[in-house]
Amino acid sequence: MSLLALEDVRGGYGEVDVLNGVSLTVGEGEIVVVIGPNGAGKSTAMKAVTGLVNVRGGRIVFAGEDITGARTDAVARRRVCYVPQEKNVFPSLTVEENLEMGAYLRRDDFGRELAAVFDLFPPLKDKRRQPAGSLSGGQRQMVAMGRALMLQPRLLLLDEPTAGLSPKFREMIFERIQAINRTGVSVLLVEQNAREALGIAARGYVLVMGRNRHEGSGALLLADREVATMFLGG
Amino acid sequence: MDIVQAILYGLILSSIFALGAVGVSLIFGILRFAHFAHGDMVTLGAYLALAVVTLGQVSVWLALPVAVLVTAGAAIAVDHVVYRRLRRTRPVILFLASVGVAFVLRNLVLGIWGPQNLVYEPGIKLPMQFAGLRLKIDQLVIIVASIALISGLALFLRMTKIGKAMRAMSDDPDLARVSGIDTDAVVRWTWVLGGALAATAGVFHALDTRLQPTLGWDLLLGFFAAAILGGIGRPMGAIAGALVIGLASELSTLFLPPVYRSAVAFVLMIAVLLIRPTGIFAEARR
Amino acid sequence: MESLLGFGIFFVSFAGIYAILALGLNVQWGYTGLFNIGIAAFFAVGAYTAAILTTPESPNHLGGFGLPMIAGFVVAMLVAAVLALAIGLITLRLREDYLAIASIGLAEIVRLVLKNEEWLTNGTRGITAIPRPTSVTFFVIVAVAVLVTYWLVERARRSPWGRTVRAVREQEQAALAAGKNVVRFRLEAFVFGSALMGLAGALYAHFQGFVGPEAFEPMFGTFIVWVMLIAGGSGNNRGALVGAFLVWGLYAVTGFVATLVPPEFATQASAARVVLVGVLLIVVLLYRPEGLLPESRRVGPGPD
Amino acid sequence: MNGAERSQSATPILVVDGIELRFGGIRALDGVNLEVGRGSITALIGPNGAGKTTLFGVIAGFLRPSRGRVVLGGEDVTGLAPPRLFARGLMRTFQIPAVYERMTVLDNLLMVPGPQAGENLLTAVFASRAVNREEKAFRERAERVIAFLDLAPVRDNYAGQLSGGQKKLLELGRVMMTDSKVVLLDEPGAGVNPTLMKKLTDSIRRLNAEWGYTFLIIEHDMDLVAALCDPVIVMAEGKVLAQGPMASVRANDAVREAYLGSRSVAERVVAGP
Repeated sequence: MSLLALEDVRGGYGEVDVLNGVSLTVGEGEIVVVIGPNGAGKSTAMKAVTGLVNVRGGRIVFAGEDITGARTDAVARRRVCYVPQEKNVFPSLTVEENLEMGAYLRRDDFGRELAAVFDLFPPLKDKRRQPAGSLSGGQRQMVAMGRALMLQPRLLLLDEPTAGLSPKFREMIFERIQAINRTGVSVLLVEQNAREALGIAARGYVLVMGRNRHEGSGALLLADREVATMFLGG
Repeated sequence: MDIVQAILYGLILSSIFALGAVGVSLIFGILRFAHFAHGDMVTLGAYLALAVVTLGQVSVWLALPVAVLVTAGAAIAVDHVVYRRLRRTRPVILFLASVGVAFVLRNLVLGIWGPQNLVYEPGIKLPMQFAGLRLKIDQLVIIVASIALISGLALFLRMTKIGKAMRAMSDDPDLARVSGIDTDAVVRWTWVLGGALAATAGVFHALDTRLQPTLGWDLLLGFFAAAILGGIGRPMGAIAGALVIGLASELSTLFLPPVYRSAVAFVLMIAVLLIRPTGIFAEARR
Repeated sequence: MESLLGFGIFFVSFAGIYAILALGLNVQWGYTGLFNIGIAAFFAVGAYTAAILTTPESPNHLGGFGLPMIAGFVVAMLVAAVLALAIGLITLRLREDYLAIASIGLAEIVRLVLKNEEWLTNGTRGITAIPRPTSVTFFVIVAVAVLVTYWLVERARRSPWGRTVRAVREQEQAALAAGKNVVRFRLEAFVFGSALMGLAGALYAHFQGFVGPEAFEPMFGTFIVWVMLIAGGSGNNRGALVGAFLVWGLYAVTGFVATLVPPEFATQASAARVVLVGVLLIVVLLYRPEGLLPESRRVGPGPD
Repeated sequence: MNGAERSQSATPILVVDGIELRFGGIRALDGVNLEVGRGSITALIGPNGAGKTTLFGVIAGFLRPSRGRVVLGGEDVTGLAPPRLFARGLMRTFQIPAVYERMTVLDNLLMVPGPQAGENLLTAVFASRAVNREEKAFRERAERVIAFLDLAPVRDNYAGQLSGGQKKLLELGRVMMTDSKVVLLDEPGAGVNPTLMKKLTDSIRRLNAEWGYTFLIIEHDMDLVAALCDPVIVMAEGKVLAQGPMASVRANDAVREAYLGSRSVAERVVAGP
């Protein structure tokens, strides 16, 4: 059985539907990537899982439980941790406080996770007392991912973690995602950098116009002519 | 010497402005609207203390914690009945609703206690004299207690889990939800703190002057001026704003009729807005 | 019977004054989205201007011009407009909440001045001996003023000007991108609405024959006008009229009930009336935020 | 000037010269240089965060650059306010369609031309004849635009009730109400279904060829870009990376790098095509 399953999900913000029937699954321990042109509903599909979007049709199941329309903090309680693309840190809180907010639901000692995040993203250690708003884009992304890791997620939702980052940073982020995954965390990844993302993913989905268009293994999608066209016009 | 005396009085006023403005700023940061009923929450707190004093025959200092608790409870209740249902609408609608709440609160107070001036304890307290300056014990307590309370709040926001969650939600409500923060609880805490500080400001101001149904209303402009000067939504900035407004108001009495004290605060705020629309103590962001 | 008619005339005249205030606010808030919570300032300035210009000489305050009423009306509108221009120039380019704070501050300052500058206003004792036409004449004057005001604001609403200020209300950025001078339109709407409020003030002065600072407290100067507009339907001029008459009617009825209360409870009775108005506002916001008559969709000149 | 002469024109209508812009510590635009030829449909592409929309903000006067110049039709217009730029023939649309929600589709169109005689409050109230005459002309134009864009069924609906794609059409309709020389379109294709998309591209092409508008278009849909635009300008990390016809841009290594990401990680797992 898969860890996360979206079954024919429809919905959007306000009155307008952005999702017109999206289905996808993430298996235990898998990295799954969602690609597609802007406006295809990739981010919206991810937000639907977190309860930030009005779902008007279909079902979202996590670990055997129906979480369709659940409250956002209740989804986090199931250790589904979401990292938005923009506005993914609390700018006036320090780096360390940002990470503490990630552990908000935990009552036990989270010193070990804190140390692990600093190991994973060494630059953060020196900046732990700085407000996150003063960091560069790449460092913010590290804080954002670190925040999500503090809850020992079962499933990590990453929305374009490499958007606007330099190639060096991008490469590093992708490596870290693989490292996180190796510790047993399942990852659902929305990406514009299709090739790299498909490279690290077990499987991928292509969304167009709020619907599934293609799915398959990373290599398969990379070789697909239509997918290539979508991103570079052939 | 007059100047030093005016500064002293200015500090008392600043303390009261700070207690109210911090609440206004906190509520603005988390609930994203200008809480117009804040002045009348201050009034409510002051009169609740009076009720405890008269019914329980106790000193005002014993009545204060009771008034604080009941005001905080009232704030949560009003939020539950009115503001909560309007959260999805625009901020101006919430603001307008708080105008309605303000008039209801003020006139409940007026209906129950009447329009006349009241005091907690009859009799005149003579000020202490030293080095030509006059200061009553109560006034000293007001200044010291306000500093203690606001430092306490600052520590609360810095050190406690819920305090940090409040700052987080003020930064970004959606990201707070995503992190598993129960935002309803944060909202309740905001009203508890805002209400408690408002009630304290009310009791303090009534101690320093007298009880009057428009007591809080007369302070409201000062709260907003201080909060805006400090960069609205940044509670600690409001303290600096309150100092400026309080001191300027009292110092103005040296060359203007004292009745224009509150007008000075307002004119000062407009002047600052012209030069720096985000407030003088706000960091430039974005 | 006669007294009933007399009361009717009195009621409609008073409600008419509030109707003009509500129409002025509708231009500002309903059309343009300007949050003016200092209506009392413009109302009061209009009233005092008319009072000072039309009264005979008095040692107690500035005056002795003894001008005709019509001059009072015109100058009252002008003074209110100039005041609005000054405040608008300062705040209308800033965030919307700043106009709110600035306008309420202005109202407080105006009230302080009225109370304390005796040479100008005779302080709390107010200005008396303002020319007072008979109630029937006054009724006609108010009726004409309301009709003319309604005609003006309705024509403005249906004109391209009305369309553009609504666009400014809806989407400032897009209006800017379409080349509209957003600040100018806001300023015009603010000045226009405030001038109407000044006119309402002048009417009020002649209606009462007396002006004092209490009439311009936030409750009667500002707040009740908001309740009228929101309850009637913001953006809709007929809504503003309906709201003014309905809310004022409600208030008058409760006032009648209050006279039945023993005098020792007079304070409680008047407080209860205000509480009622406050609750009314909250209930409208919660259950019918668009008011009784919502903004009509079709605008623009031509047959409708 | 019509579409046939595009790109051959000697003087560019819009020149962006060394624009820099900082937000806080981040340099959003890092010395952007580009030219838009008179009568062209120029595309501006690049990964998210490259600074495309920010550049639009600078060109249209919504943001003030810390350095550099914007030259429109030979005149330096750097730092002019949006209404002034509009008066000089520059119109922009927004990524999220900025329609006037509580106004009808017709009114959304009618408010665009300017300055209108009826926008003067006194004229509007007291001199209705002149206003009505002018208004009649605007209405005729608006009706033509509505017919052109097939918006007739929703003519009297509130714009807030339109679908995302219809809002995009309405934005284009607002452009058609002006005699702009240069039009900046921010992602006209985002969230538009295929039928509307065809309508949209046809409209843009006709507006270019028949009405003489020059377009600068931010777009992620490469089909749309390939079909419509020449030349294509690629931005990444606040700079212009490449410009030229679509074919040459596609072949550019730096562009592939920026769009597809560095090949190293990917190639470790699968071989690229």
